[in-house]
Amino acid sequence: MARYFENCAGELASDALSGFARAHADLVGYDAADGFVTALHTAPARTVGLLSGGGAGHEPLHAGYVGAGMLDAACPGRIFASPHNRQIFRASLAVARPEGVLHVVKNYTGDRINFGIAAERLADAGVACGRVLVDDDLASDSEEIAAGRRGTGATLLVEKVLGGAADRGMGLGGLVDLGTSVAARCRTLAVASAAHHAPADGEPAFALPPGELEYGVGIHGERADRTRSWQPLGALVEDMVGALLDALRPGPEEPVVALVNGLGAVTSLELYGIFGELDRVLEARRVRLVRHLVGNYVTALDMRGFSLTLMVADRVVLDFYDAPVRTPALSW
Amino acid sequence: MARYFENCAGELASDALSGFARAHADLVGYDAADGFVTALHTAPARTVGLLSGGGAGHEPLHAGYVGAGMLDAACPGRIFASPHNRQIFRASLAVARPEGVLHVVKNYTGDRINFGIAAERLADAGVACGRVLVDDDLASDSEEIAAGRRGTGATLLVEKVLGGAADRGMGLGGLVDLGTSVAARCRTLAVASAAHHAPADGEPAFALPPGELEYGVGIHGERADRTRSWQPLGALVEDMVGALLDALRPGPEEPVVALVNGLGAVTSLELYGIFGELDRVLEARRVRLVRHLVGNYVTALDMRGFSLTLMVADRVVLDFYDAPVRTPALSW
Amino acid sequence: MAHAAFDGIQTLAWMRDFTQSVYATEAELTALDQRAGDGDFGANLAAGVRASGLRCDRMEGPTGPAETLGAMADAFLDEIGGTSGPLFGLLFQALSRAAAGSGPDLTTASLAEGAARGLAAIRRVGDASPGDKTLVDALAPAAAALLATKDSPPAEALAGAAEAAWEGVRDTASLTARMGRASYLGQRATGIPDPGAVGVALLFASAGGTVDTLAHHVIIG
Amino acid sequence: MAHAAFDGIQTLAWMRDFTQSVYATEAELTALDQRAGDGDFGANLAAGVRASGLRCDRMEGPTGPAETLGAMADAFLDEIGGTSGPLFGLLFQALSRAAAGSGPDLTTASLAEGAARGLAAIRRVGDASPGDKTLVDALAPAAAALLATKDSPPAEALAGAAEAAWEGVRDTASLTARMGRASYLGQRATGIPDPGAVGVALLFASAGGTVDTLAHHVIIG
Ligand SMILES: Nc1ncnc2c1ncn2[C@@H]1O[C@H](COP(=O)(O)OP(=O)(O)O)[C@@H](O)[C@H]1O
Ligand SMILES: Nc1ncnc2c1ncn2[C@@H]1O[C@H](COP(=O)(O)OP(=O)(O)O)[C@@H](O)[C@H]1O
Ligand SMILES: [Mg+2]
Ligand SMILES: [Mg+2]
Ligand SMILES: [Mg+2]
Ligand SMILES: [Mg+2]
Repeated sequence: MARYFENCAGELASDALSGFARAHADLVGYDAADGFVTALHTAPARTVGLLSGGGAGHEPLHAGYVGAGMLDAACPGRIFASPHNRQIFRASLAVARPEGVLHVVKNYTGDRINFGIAAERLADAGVACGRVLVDDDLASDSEEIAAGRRGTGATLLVEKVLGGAADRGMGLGGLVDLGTSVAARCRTLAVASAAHHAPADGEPAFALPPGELEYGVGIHGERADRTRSWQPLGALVEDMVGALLDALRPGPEEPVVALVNGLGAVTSLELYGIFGELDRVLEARRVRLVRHLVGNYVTALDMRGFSLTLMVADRVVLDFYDAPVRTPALSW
Repeated sequence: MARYFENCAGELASDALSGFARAHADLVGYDAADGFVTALHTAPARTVGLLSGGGAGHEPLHAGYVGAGMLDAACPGRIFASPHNRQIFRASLAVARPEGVLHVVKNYTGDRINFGIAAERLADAGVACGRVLVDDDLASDSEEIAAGRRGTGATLLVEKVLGGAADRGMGLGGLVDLGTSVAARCRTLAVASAAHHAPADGEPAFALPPGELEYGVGIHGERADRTRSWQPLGALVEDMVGALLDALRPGPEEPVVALVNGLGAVTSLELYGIFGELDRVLEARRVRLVRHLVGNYVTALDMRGFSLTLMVADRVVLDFYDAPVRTPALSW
Repeated sequence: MAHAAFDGIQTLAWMRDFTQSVYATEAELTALDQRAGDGDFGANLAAGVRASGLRCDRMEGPTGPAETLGAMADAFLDEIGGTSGPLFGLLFQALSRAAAGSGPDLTTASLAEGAARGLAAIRRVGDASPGDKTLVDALAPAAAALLATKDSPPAEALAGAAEAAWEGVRDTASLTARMGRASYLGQRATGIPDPGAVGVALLFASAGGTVDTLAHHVIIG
Repeated sequence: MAHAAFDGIQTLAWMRDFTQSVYATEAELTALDQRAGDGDFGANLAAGVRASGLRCDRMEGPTGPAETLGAMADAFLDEIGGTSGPLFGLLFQALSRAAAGSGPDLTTASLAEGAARGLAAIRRVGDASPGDKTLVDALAPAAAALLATKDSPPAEALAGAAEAAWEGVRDTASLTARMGRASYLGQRATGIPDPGAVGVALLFASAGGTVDTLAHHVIIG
């Protein structure tokens, strides 16, 4: 058992958001009534507002990526629950530009419906609204899963690329096409050696027998479809990267961006060890790794696990990725 | 049980360091033979090299703070074990400047001895060497503890201030005095709701009864001297801040810098909730909070806890704190 | 006497009767969602009509059909959680738009247009087709019936739409859910009508000035 | 015949004899550290002399005392873990410095100076005072003895230093440790001589060309 540091269980996410807004008052504005944050500084060249959101518990996603060069607004829901369409609608109105607003949505039924309702309301209000759906999770890539692949780690890469493009004045149609094609060239795979603790009671969301790994977990405490026995890191990363490359098949000249992402309670030591293995495997397979991030970027509360995301880029995408960004969680 | 993602238990820290160096090859150089990292870019005005180090398991401390505006070198030991004097000696030789080298040392017997031996060797080699001892941990402030207060969260604040001062060309004596006076005006208090897992077997380093908090933990899995029952966050933070302010007694005009630090497995939601409470308490007590950091800065593997550090500054210290920095873990 | 169109008072009366129907059937709706979903449908719908009523009461001066339906839309969209609440909001929003576009009173033609547009929005958002065991199975036939009777007075046309909706509700009992929470139950929800569809039928049935319980239309067994 | 100073060969011989003494007593040293510490002192010291030997063997051309002692210093400082290894390294470093400063051969005066400087460095670093039950309790009297006999030939002075060191070792048995791992044992390590102090005594005792076991000097019971 591991009890959360909080005032009361229902207010963990909302207290966090207000603390976040106070901590980063130099970068973000906060609408307490409707529960969303907005960027204080954003490129005047933008013709489209960029907005994302989803359940809380994945910090720094999404509020951490609000700021110059990335999102104009983020709407977090309660823990692991979709934001309300009202939040999305109001935030969209707050950040819409002449060409409207773009929603970056992770592929979950609740998020699709709530962002969809907001989009209908925006249409009713005469505000143009586009959507980029992120569905990178390889573990949910199966004929049997009608809902399609889940959206996970790639979200922040897609948001970064779109932010760079929006800063150059790209229009709504262009951003939808760009985001959709970037999302299509991202895949993620996640493993865990222990579940997150449920905020309600501090108990692990599921139990794993010692020496077992959950291979293909989601970011809401969903178990994977399979359990594997523990492997030395090199072999584990080799398997994961092999599966990602089989799905993406980057050409020998195509630049690849990697995200080594902690799901919450895995140590920085492990993440850098994982990066070392990843780097080695990609080199051996002659994959052109051109950029990488190592850290906690898309979490699942305090799950003890990590995910690997690969994004196959091109020169244009890389250029947008490299563009300056200044947000609470990403800055260069 | 939560097994670490690694190749083998003994190599977690060294594999991580080599992965870290590959991941940040744009910022740091890596001496694999002697196990230290150095800054690739550093202000030409520096007349003194800044070096720190200590046991691994506290990432991003110390290697994450190597870079322009902060440390010139860091020497991590094995997990929770002091670095060898050879690492420190060689790293010191590598980064010494005309006025020599300054060691920032956390107050632990092993670190004091190993840095001390390196200092003797440096003296033998004709290289001037100064030391700033960081001993901010309020929980070990007791007549009975002859070794004195432990060094914890303040380390990175001291390193940041010294980095800013070194960049303006401050000499060795000045830096020793500055660092010593800054360290003297820092206090930290840490609590945990669950122990870290021992890398050797994945088992928790100690067991806490449900609903109990360890009040005053260290960063090596040392238990606190007391256990408390769980409190709502507001009351807990109020108590902790009260104790820190009693020890520091900042004047009404003195600027205070706060660090809300995750010890490893605590979520970002909680850290921002904690910051919100801290901000509220300081406001109520009319303390002038002028800067703050919220995140994982000085960890204890995957301990489920957090620490609060307050630093009483003045205009000069704040100016050095604000000076530009570009390291893997801190950048502005 | 049949009116050619609902004026503001008549539209308000329709909505008030819908509200009473929801209150009267809340427990039954909850029972349905307990067996096919997570048991909050009754509460969600009741919260929706309650919030709508408060908004209508707050409106000043004479209110036309578009304003009343718009207040319903905003309440369901802004204040109600769950899947169905905002979907009802989209329906009200489309009805309000259509009413606003066709003069001061609410014609059957604009009701038909609003229902069709609301259905389209709900399908875009929720991605449900007829036969997926959702409220679409009641709304689609109701919208079709309104279109077929768009030259009749609204009370008559709405009664026909209600008939078509109840027909759709009864069909959902034999279907296996593909969308929403009931889809996780597979065959286990077969035999139980979809609660969201019942809610839609209640809306159209409430224009006749009668407050029903469900027993007349669906067998909960 | 008493030499006024050790030449390179004699210094090497001293170090070789120290090495043999360490090998001969490794198990006994380990046994001491098992009872007062973590049981690795014998291994640490043995690793130190082994690494030193390899460094001495690799040196080319004629080697003077300063070079030999410098090689010992580097080996102990660079390659040996634990607390005592690098502390021995500091002693060798100070001896090497003193030797380098006093011409080609190693005089008793420079031995005395080196021991005093080594002691000072060890105390600066480890913060131990005499009576804390550490190797300081052997080194301090040895250094004092060398200073008192700095006009005698080195072999004679070193024998006197060894006597003083063994005296110090015997005293540590009755002390309670304040520094190092033994300090965590409190009274439980009382009666056991400090292993690091024994190591220091062995160093001075080895200049006489004899390889001892500990039984002659300390009672391990
Ligand atoms: N994708 C969908 N499209 C249309 N209607 C849906 C969809 N999913 C669920 N529904 C409707 O929502 C109703 C349940 O509503 P409610 O209980 O408020 O939502 P929740 O399932 O979130 O608790 C279902 O009976 C069904 O009619
Ligand atoms: N602070 C100190 N100053 C001087 N000598 C010390 C100190 N701490 C320990 N020692 C010496 O080190 C010896 C133990 O050495 P060793 O076993 O190599 O170290 P460790 O305790 O790290 O395992 C002790 O017997 C004592 O003589
Ligand atoms: Mg429900
Ligand atoms: Mg529900
Ligand atoms: Mg030992
Ligand atoms: Mg040891």
